[in-house]
Amino acid sequence: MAELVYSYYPGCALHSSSKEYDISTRLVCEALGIELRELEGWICCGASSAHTTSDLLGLALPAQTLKIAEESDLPLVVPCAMCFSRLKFTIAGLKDNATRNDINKALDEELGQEIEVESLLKVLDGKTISIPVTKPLTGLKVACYYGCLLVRPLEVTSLDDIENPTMMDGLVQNLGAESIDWDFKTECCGAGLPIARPDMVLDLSYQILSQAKSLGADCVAVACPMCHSNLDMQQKKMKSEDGQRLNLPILYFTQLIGLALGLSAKELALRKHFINPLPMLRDKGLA
Amino acid sequence: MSRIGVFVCHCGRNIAGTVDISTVVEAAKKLPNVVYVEDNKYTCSEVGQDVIKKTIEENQLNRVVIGACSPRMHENTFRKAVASAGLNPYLLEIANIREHCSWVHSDDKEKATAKAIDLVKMAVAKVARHQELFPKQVGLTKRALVIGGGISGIQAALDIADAGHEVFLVEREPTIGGRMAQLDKTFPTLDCSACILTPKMVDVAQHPNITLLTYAQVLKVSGFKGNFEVEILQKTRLVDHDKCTGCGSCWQKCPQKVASEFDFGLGNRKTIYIPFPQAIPNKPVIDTSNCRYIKYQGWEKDSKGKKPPECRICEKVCPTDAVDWGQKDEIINEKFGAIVVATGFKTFDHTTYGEYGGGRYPDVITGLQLERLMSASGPTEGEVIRPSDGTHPKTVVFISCVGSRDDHIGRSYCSKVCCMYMAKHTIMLKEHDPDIQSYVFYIDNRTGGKGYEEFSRRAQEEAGALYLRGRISKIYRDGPKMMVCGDDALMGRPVQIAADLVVLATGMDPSDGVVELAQTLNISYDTNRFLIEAHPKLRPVETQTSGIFLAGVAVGPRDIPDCVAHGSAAAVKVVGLLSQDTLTTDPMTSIVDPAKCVGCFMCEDVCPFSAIYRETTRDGRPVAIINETLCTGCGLCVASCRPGAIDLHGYTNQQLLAEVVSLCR
Amino acid sequence: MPVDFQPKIIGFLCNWCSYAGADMAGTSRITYPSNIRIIRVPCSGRIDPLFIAKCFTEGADGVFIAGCHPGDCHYIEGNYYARRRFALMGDLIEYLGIEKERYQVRWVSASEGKKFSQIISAFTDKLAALGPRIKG
Amino acid sequence: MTVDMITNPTTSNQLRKLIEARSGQKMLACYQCGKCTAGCRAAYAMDLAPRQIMRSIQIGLEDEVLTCNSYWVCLQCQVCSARCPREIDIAKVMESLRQLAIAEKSKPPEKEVAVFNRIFLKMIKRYGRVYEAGLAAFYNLFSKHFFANLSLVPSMLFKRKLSILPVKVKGAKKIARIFDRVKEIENEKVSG
Repeated sequence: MAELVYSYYPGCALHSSSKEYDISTRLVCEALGIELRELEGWICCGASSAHTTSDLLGLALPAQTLKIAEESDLPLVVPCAMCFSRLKFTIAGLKDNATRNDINKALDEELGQEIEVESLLKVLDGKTISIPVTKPLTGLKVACYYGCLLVRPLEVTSLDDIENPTMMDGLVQNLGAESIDWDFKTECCGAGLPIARPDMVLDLSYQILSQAKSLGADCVAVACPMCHSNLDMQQKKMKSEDGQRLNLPILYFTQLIGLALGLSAKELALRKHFINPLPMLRDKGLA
Repeated sequence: MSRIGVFVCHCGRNIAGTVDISTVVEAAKKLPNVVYVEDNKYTCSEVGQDVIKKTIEENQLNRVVIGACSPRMHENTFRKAVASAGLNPYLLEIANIREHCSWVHSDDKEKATAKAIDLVKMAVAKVARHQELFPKQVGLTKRALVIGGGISGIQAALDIADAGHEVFLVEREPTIGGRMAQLDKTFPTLDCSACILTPKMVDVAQHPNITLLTYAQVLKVSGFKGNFEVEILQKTRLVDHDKCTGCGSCWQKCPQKVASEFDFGLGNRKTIYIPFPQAIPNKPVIDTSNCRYIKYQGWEKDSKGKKPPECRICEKVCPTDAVDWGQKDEIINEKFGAIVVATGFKTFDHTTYGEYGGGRYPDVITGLQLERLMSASGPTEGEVIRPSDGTHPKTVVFISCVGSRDDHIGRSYCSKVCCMYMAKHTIMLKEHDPDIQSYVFYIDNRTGGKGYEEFSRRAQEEAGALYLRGRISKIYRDGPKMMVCGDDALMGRPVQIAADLVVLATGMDPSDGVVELAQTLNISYDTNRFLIEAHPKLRPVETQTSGIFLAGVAVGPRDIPDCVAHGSAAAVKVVGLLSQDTLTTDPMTSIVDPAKCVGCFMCEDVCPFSAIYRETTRDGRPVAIINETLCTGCGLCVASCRPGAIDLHGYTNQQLLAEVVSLCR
Repeated sequence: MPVDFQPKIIGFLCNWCSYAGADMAGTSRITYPSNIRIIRVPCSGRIDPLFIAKCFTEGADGVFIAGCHPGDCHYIEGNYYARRRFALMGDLIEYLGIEKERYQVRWVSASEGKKFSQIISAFTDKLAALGPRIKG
Repeated sequence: MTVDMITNPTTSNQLRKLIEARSGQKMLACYQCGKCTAGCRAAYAMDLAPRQIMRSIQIGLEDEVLTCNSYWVCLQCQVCSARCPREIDIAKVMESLRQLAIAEKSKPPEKEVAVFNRIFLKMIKRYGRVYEAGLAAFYNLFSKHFFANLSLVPSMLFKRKLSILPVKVKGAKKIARIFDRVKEIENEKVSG
C-alpha cells in the first residue's frame, strides 16, 4: 500500500503535448510508493489567456478544480508550473473576502481556504521522501531550469529563492548528477507566445540554452510543459550566428529520477522529445 | 480659586487654516475657572510670549492653558514665559491642537474645530488641578563617555577633551578609525584618508584627558543626566598592552592566516594582529576563535579530530613577555555625566540581491572593497585587480543605490554618499590605469555639497566616466565577463555592458547591535534602526533622554564633513552640560502619602530605577519613600499602588480623570 | 443607531513613543478620523486600569492605549507591566458587559506616524460599526 | 505632440486613476529607475518598454498607452514585479491594461496574441480543457496565417503529442456557466 496519497491534477498539457511528463510522473511516483488519484472532472486552469482577459475568470477556472480537490480531502499535487501558479494565485485570492465572494458567486459554490496545493517538484525534491537511487547519473551535467511560474511571485508560490533557486539542483545531485551553476534559471523562455510570437520565443529560449551549453551542460532539466515545448520543440529552429545547432536535450526532472531508479528510456517516453536524448545518455552509459 | 487664562495660537495658517479659532475662543470663555481668553498669530514668538507675561500680571492669572503645537515642541519655551511673570512654571498645560488636530484633520474643518475645543476643555480641567512644583539641585560627574571610535566619535572625544573634561572613548573593534580608516581617498578633494585621519587617531591616544578602551563594549547603563553609571566590558586580548611595545614580531611570525575583516576578505591577516598598519592602539589582539593554541587547549577537552599543534610562537618571539594566556574579560564600572553615541554604520549586505549574484560572483564587489584594492596599504598594495583571476579590469561598471531607495529590501532611504563616492572611484580608477573605462548606472545623481557637483562633472568630463540613467536588473556571467543588464532610461532602450569588474555602490546600514545599545540607553530608533534626534532640525544631536547625545551616521547617512561637524556639535552640548556645577532635576516625580501606605512594597518591586526605599514611621509602620533624585516620573508605582497612596506630580490621578470627565460631560 | 454615528474615543499615549508617533502623523500631515481625544501620560505603565473603567462609565465608546514597543520603553520595563495589566483588563471589560473590541492596546514608536493613523482609522471604523456603547 | 497634462490635469489623471482602480497599484510610486525594463525579456519587442508604460500613465498619454503592443507581448513572467524597488506589481499593470483593451474592444496591435487568447478561452468554455491540435488549427484560420507555424504539427502528431479529437470534460456545461457568471458579476460591477 502506498504511504503517500495525493490527488493529482495533470492539466491539459500533460494530456497532450507533454504526455511524457505525465507518463514519467506516474511511473516515478508508483516506484516511490506515492499514490496519485487523478481528479475526476478537472478543467483547464485558463492559463495566461484567462487572467489577462479577466481577473475573475483567471481565478474562477482554477477554483472549479480546487473545489473538486477540496471534496477529495487529499492534498493536491500539480506537475505543470502554469497550473500550479494559477491554483496558487486562486488560493491567495480566496484569502481576500471580497475576492472569495466573487469566486464563490461565479461557481455557485462555497470554497474553503485551507486547500493544500503542492508542486510535484516539492513533493519529489528528496526531502519529503527518500529516493532509492539504483543507477546513479554519474557524469551527467544538468542545467536545472526553473522558469518563471514556479518561483514568482514568492508571496504566492513560496517555493524557493526567486533569483537562484536550488531545489531541483539538490535533487539532481542526489541522483548522482552534477548541476551546473548558471544564471538563467529563472529567466523567461517566452512562455505562452510560441504560436502568436514564435520569433520572440526563439530569441529568448536560444539565450537560455546557449548559456547552459557554453557551461558544458549535457541536458536541461525542466518542471514545466511550456518551458519544455519552447526549449525542445522549437530548438531545431534555433541556430547560432555561425549556423551551429545546439542539440541540447531537454528532460523533465521526473525522467531523470526515473533513470536513476533504473526505469528504461522507453518506459520514460524519452523518445517523445524532439531533441533525442538517447545518444547523449548512451554515451554516458545511462541508457 | 483658579484663575485660568487660555491662549489659542493660530500658528500662521498651520492651525487657523483648519481650526476656526474664533469658535474655539468663544467656547473657551464658557469653561469653568477661565477668566481670560486670547488668540495670537504666533504664541511662541517674542510678541506672543510678552502677551502671556503681561496678561498674567494684569489679570492675576494663576493657571495658563496654551492651545498650540505639541508640548514636545514648546513646553519649555512656554514654561519660561509663565515663569517670567512670576508664576510657577508648572502651572501650565498645553493643548496639542496642531500635531494632534489641525495637521491631521485638515479634511474636515468642522470636526477639527470641535476637537480643538475638546482638547482645550481637557487642558483647562487638568490645569485647574495643577500644583506648584519646585525642581531640586544635584551634583554631577564631570566626565563624558563616547561610544564608537569612528571619525564622529573621535571628533567628539577630542573636542570634549580639549575643553578640559575627561573622556572615555569606547570602541568595539581592536582599533579606532572606523569606516574612514578603510577609505583610500576622500571626496571632493581626494585627500588621502589615512593622512587626514591618522593624526587625529594619534591625538586620541596621546590626549591626557582621554582614556581609550578598544575591544570593549558598553553593557549596562543606569542613572540619569549628570550621573550615569556604566558597565563596560573589556574583552580579553590575551596580550598585556602595558608590556607590549607593538614591535610586530608576533604578527610577523604567527603561522595562522584568516580572512581580514578590515579588507573585507580580499586579503588575510594573522590570528594575532592589528587590523591595519596605522591602527591605534598599535598593539595586537589574539583572535581566540582562530588561534591554534586556543584550539589546542580546547581539543584536549572534547578530543575531536586530529590534535592541532601547540604553536605558541607569538609567546616565544615576544621580547617583552606580553602574551598572557590567562588574561580574562574584565568589567569596568565608571560614572559619567554625559554620553555620546557615535556607533556609525556598516555597508549594506548585498547578498540580498540575488539578481546581482547574491555574493556568488567574485568580480562583483562593493565600493568599500574597491577602496581596499586601491589603497597602497591594502591587500594588493594599491593594484586594482579582479578578485577572481587577478587580471586588470578595463571595463568597470558601477551600480548605484544598492541597498538604498529600495522598498523591496526594506530600505527606502537615500544613503547620501554613494553618488559622490562613485564619482571619486571613477576618477581614481582613471589615475590607476588610463585604459579603464567606467560606466556609472545612477537613478538620480545627488551631488549637493560644497564642490560636489563640480567634482561629479570632473568624473564625467575629465575621467571620461559614462553616466547612464537606470537601475540594473540583472548581472549574468558570460565567460570571464560580467554581463550587466540595464535600461538607458534617457534613451528609452535596454542596454547591456560586458564588464570586467562590477562595483556595487552599497548603502549604509546602522551598525550591528545598535538596537540593543539603544535599549540599554533608553533612546529611540526608527524603522531603519537609525537613532532618533530630539528634533530633526532644532535639536539634531540631542536625544529625548537628557544627557545622551548623538553623532555621525548612527543618526542617518552623512558624509565625513558632516560627521565631523556632527561630532563637534555633540561635543558642544556635552561641554555645556559638564560645565555646570549642579543640575536641576525634573520635579514631576512620584510622591507617597505615608498615611495611606500599607507597606506592601509592590511599588518597590516595579520601580525600574530603584528609587523607592523603606522607612519606618514614628508609629512603627514600614512605609515606602521616593528618592526624588532617582525617580524619573514614569508612574509605574502609582498604577501598582492598591491603596492609592502614591501619586505622580504633573500626572495625578485627579488630573487625568479630570481630563476624562471634562471630555465626556 | 444614528446614520452618522461618531464614536467617542479616548486615547492614553505614552509621552516617549506613541505620543511622539501621533505627533509624527501630524508633521507628516497624514489624515485620520478626528474622533480620538488624546491624553498624554509619561508611560503606558502609568495607566491605572481604573482610568479605562472610568472612561467607559463616563460614556466613551472606545478606549485606545499605546506605548513603546516591547524592549523600547523609555523607563526600561514600564510597557511590560502595562502589557500584563491590560491583558487582564481585556477580560474584565468583557465581564463588565462591554464589547472587547471597544478597547485596544497597541505599540506605536516615535517614527510610526503612518501606523498610528492606520490603527486609529481602523479602530474608528470598527467602533462606528459597533454603534454607541450606551444604546437608545 | 502636446502633453495634455500641462494644459489639463483632469484628463491626464483619468487614465492613471482608471489603471490604479483596476490594478490596485500606485502609479505615482514609480520613480522611473528602469529596473523593470532592464530585466524585461520582452522589452526589446515592445513599442513602449515597461518603464515608459509607467511614465506614459503618470503623465496621461492615453492614446500611446492604449495603442501600444507592450502588454500584448508581455510574458507575465513577473520579473519586473519581483525586483521593483518601489514594490509596484508592474506585471499586474500590464495585465490590467490588456483586460482594459479587451473590455474596450480596442483593436490590438498584436492581434495574433489576442486571437490566440480568444480561441483558447472559447475552447475551455466549450470543452473544459484545451486540445492543442484544434487550438493551432483554429488559430491559423482566425489569424489568417493559414500555413504559418504549422510546421511542427506533423511531427507532433507523429510523436503522439497532439490529440486530434477534443475530449469533452464531464460537466462542461458547468464551465460554460462559470464563463457566463463571471461576465454577469463583472457587468454588475461596471454598472455600479
